[in-house]
Amino acid sequence: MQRIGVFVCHCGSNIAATVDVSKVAEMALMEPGVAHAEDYQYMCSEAGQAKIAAAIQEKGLTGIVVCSCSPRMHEATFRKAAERAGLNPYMVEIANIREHCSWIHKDMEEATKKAVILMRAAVAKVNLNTPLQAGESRVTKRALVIGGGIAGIQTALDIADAGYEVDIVEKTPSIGGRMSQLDKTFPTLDCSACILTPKMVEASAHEKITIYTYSEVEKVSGFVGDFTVDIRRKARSVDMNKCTGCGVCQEKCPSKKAPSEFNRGLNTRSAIYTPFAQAIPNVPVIDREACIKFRTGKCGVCSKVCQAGAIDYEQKDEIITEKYGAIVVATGFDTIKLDRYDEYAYSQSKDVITSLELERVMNAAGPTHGHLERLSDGKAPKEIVFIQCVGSRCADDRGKPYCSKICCMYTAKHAMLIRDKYPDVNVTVFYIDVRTPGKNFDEFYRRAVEQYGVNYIKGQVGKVIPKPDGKLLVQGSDLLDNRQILKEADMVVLATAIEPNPDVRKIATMLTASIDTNNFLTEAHAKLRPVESPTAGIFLSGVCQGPKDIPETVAQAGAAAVKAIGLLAKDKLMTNPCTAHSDELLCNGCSSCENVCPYGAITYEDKEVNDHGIRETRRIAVVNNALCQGCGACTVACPSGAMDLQGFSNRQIIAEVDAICR
Amino acid sequence: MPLEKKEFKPKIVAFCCNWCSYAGADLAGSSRLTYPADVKIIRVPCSCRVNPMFILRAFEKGADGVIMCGCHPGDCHYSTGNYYARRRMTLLFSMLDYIGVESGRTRVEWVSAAEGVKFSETMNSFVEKIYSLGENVRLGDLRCKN
Amino acid sequence: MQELINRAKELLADGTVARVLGWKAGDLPYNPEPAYFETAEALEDFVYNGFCGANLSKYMIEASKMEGKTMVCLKPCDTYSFMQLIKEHRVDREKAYIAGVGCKGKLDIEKIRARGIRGIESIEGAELTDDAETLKIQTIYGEKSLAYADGMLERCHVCKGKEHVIFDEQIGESKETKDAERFGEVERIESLSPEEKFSYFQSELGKCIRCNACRNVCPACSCRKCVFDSNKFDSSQKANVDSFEEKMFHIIRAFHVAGRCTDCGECSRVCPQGIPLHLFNRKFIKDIDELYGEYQAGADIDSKAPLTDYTFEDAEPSIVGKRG
Amino acid sequence: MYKIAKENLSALFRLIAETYGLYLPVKKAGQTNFAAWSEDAEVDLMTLKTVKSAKDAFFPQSESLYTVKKEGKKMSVEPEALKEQNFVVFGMKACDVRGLEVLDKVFLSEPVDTFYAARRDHGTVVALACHEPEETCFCKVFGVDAANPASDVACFPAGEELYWEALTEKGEALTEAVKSLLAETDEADGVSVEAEKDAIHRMIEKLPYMNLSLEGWNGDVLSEKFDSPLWEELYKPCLACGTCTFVCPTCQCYDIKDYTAGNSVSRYRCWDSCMYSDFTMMAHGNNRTSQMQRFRQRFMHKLVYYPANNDGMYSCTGCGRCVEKCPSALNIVKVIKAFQNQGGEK
Repeated sequence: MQRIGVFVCHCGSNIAATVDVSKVAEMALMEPGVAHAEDYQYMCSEAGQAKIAAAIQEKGLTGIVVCSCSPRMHEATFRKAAERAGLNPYMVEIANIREHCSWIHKDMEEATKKAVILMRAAVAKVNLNTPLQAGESRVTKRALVIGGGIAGIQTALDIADAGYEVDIVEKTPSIGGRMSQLDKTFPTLDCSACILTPKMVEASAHEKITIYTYSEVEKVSGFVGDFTVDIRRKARSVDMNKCTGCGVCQEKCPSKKAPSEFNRGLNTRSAIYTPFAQAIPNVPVIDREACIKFRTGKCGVCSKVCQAGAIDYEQKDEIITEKYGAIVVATGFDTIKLDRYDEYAYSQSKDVITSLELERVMNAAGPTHGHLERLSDGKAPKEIVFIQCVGSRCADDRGKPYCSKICCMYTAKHAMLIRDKYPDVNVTVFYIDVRTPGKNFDEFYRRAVEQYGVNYIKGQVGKVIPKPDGKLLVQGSDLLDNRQILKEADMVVLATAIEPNPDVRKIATMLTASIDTNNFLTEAHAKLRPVESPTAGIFLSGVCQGPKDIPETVAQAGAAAVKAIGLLAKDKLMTNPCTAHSDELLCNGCSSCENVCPYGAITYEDKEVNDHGIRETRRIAVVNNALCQGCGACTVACPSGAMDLQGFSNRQIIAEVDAICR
Repeated sequence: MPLEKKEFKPKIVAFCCNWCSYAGADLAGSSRLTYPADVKIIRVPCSCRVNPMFILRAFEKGADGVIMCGCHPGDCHYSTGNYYARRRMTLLFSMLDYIGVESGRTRVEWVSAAEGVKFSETMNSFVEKIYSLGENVRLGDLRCKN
Repeated sequence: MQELINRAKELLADGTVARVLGWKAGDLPYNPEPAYFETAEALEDFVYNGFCGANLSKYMIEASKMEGKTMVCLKPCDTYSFMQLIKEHRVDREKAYIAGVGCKGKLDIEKIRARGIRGIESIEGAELTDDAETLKIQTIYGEKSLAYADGMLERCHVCKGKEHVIFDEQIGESKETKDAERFGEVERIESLSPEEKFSYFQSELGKCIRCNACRNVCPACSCRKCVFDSNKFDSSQKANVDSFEEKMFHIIRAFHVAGRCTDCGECSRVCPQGIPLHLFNRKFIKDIDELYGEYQAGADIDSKAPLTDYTFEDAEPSIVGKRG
Repeated sequence: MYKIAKENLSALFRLIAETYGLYLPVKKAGQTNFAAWSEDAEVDLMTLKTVKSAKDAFFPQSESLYTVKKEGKKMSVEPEALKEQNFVVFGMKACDVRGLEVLDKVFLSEPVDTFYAARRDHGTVVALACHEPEETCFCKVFGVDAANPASDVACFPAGEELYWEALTEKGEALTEAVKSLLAETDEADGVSVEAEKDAIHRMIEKLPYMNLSLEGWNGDVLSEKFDSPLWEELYKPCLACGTCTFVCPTCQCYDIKDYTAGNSVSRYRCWDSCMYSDFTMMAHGNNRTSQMQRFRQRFMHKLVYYPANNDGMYSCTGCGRCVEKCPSALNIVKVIKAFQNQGGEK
């Protein structure tokens, strides 16, 4: 029989205001096995923990129940406290009477009744707890960064600088990401390429960093400290070792009709291409869909002109398998598709463009070589309208419910740059709110309005109508003056909402990292663990976690790196002892459990057993405790109940059910 | 003289996976999103830990409704647990329906750690459903009724 | 039958098998029992007729532990069970010499008794070789007759087909017996109101005496120790104090064999109280077929069982309420 | 002796039920078993053998013994009340009546099983002669007369009448209670009853198991039978289900279990079966580890141990339920015959 102590926390008034805590303690004494019960203001405080320790030692407690906040908050605290007092940490159970009780109920009697039941369930469970010992697992001292944008590059550099090997896997032919597509950056108006390129070079030159471009993560197995990852290196058709990056192949390539991804499809590129001049690696790839050689078998110009003999049409995808201790996701974002925003005439007029497209238009290496011109007729615009929140802060399911965060600032940047370079162009911005919470942000915005005379109108645009003369009629409303506005424009720029890179869903599934309804990766704690995924060993860098601008992304990238470094610095990890185990006398050896185990933790052995005097060799499931993560899928697949989960055993859960239904 | 009717207070067991739904319930709590106290949560590592026997056990011992919450399909912390749970529960619920147990007494809902609102809404609607169904008389051991 | 005996003798004689697992003639016209034969002389008692309904595949779990091979007589439907047992590593294929025996439908003595036929002295027409469509039954109260099909086990009316899915050799001819829809009765129940469903199962399960015949005969229930016999779940065993206990037992039993049950129908055949237990298993089979694609347990060796498999697009449990 | 027209039986049942509890064969979902009578119950006196024997009425499959209740830290024990209401079991057959004699020797000898004793005290058995014995019957082998059940009241169906003869005081009392529905009989009636009995006896002679010999089965042959290699052969088809024991009128083993119902725990007993692997399981394990041993136990008990302890009375009544219900077509007859044949060969 256990000797159980029950400790009821007031949590100041958080619990005590709605739950009669002394009543809970009093009722606890009625429960079988309970030898001690008390309540205290803050159980998690030093003094509270000391009370627990004292009771464990004085009353010889074999298990404790703390009725307090969620176990996700303080289970670890109380386990450690118990351990210091000489009790096995797994003899601690938490009854969550705050988040699941006091905070959501108002009626004291009702809340107290519920708290008593939650306490009973925890007591019933701890009655069946057994001391568990955590095992150890090794840490592979190498990190994987998925995504080679500024977030991934920064994370990789920081980890590498700490002395650990890092691999970057980038889907496109070059690292650089979205930032490489930007012209200038707010609020300083630095040239984006000028500050990014040195980072790219540094990463590629770093002895601890290996970059896999044109590659994708294919499969992930294992767990924190010991992931095994398959990386698919897509066939580049160019030998990376031989290519000198001279660029002749691109020049001579007869197929030049493929839309340029880098320029957002605003112009075309050759079939053999590097996405942009500063690409790293500076090795082209052949787009096999566009290549004449691959489509028809004839051509082969690039091969002929390549003096290095680097062109290899036979190249095949290659799978590399590598082990990692930590994985950082830095998959970034894209702009949303605008097919559900027909009112802005994006698909009808070439002169309606997204802000990211405008970045390319304004960039010297872009489709217009940096000249601001209408894409329809090449004429210089005189009237430009910016529309904010296209798809952001959207109430219906056409767009996104969240604020994309960066649009207000880059629109101010665009407006300012245009007014600066082309003072004769009128710029009007339609906005819902202008949001500028950041260092020097509001000053920046005010400069756009006050110094550059950008016309900001609070109101939404209902429709953009392309007129026969090539002009665009913008129908909007001015909410401050409460009037309808009809405005003729030469160009309309849409501040299109951003969304996580669509590939992130696939990657999250492989990593078993959770994802929210908007496809942003979920952090382990919104405030306290913002760069960690709830899945151990997975860290989040950049916009994959939520909308961010460059400085925030870089800051988070560094934070993710620190968390990864903290993990890689360990030689061993304590494993979760709440793993499955099989009762060899009950096991049928039927393989049901093996078939549902996501970790390959179950194998079978022919084992000699002594079943109440019957000695025979039986096929029996054996769980590898280092691999088992304790999900429990096997315990339900097992018909005989041979498989059980430590810490969440069948009898423990049933005891909780019984206590609740009593 | 009309018989005084005892107020029906249902017993509702909610199995919540540790990674998503339990955290979703925590978020509902910290956001002060209320739902009836009739719901009592049991924390399990994953929805795939929920054995149909637990659900029948709850009914046996007097539960009026049992709900299981897990991570959204595709988001399972253990990658595949909720897929198995989904099949198991679909079949179990179908069987309960087949033997004449009201299908509203059982429910599965996927609630992420970020969906405190959904957790609260789900519990409110489930409890409402159980109130409308009344006491569970078709499953349950009579010895537990008194 | 003689062909089978001759073959058995040959295999025993040439040492291919150490024993034969078949049926031994009973002391009544309808009660042959499963039996092992180790010698040619013993085979004199061998019988194979319409009353050999027992599915011998489960006996192979024990026979797999014996020295040498066992020639086991399996009817077409029994071979599914055997295949499933191989898949679950419960029998050793190498220890079995499978004689796929022909089948023209097996008889159910309870069906014959239900016709009021009692005091049976002899039955003609139950031999496998008989082409007779009619059973002639001599009783101490006079001669009775019955169409063969009317005396058949329920499962034979919805026969999966007369192909052996696994065998070493096939002996004897079969005859198609399927004349009803496999899911007809399940569909009928599904169409009832919840009250009617409940009262139907309440009255059927109310007869259950928790004797465990269904479980112990079931080739899918091959657990060394059933959860209902162990303390792992604190689940009730034997007792039927409250009607809930039977429901719990039969639902969980059906759930544990869901996706593994081949629908061999042994549970219903052996139930002393005549409970149509196959209706539980068949409901799961129907649901699996409809929701996850057609699946026949025991039809092959390498398919993934429906409950250890999934797709992203699987139906949500809420489909149960929606189907109405 | 009295008589009642068969068509008046429902009136009789109604009348009995006014003062007695009444159990009789009732058909539910196609199967006939002893159950409490009610106005809408489908009474079935045509089925010769109920699936389960009538022992349920005196020794229910499950019964609560006491309940422990807990309030706060206080515990209280509430014993289950003993049967106090008089009841009638109508329609038992001679074999089941013999079954009660077997149970009596177990439960009514010291230490007396008070639950069983209370039921026996308050129960009145109205037995029916077996109108049409079946091929699975072999009660005569055990000296049971299917035509003359030894009960409180014996009934003989003949033609449209049911003849009623009280054999004990309890039977007299019941007769008194229902006299309003009974008619006096005359000599002609006596003739028809005798004719019915003769007919039954004639049919019994035709049954296939009539020549079954119990020679060699007694308490003196314990080790000879126990050590016989035949058991190794006989048990093999056994599935270890408990069907034979649960339908048997004499199997009397039970298990005692606890049921936790929230704030109380009830201790109850339920039939157990020697066929089960956890039968007589103790802390150290089980004293019968193989199915062969369990199988042997059942027949040794029926045919050797029980008679050795009970003046030669076998604890089989020849009802034949195990013959009908065994999923593997095993039964006590096959066991007896196997030993008989072996004896012959020797």
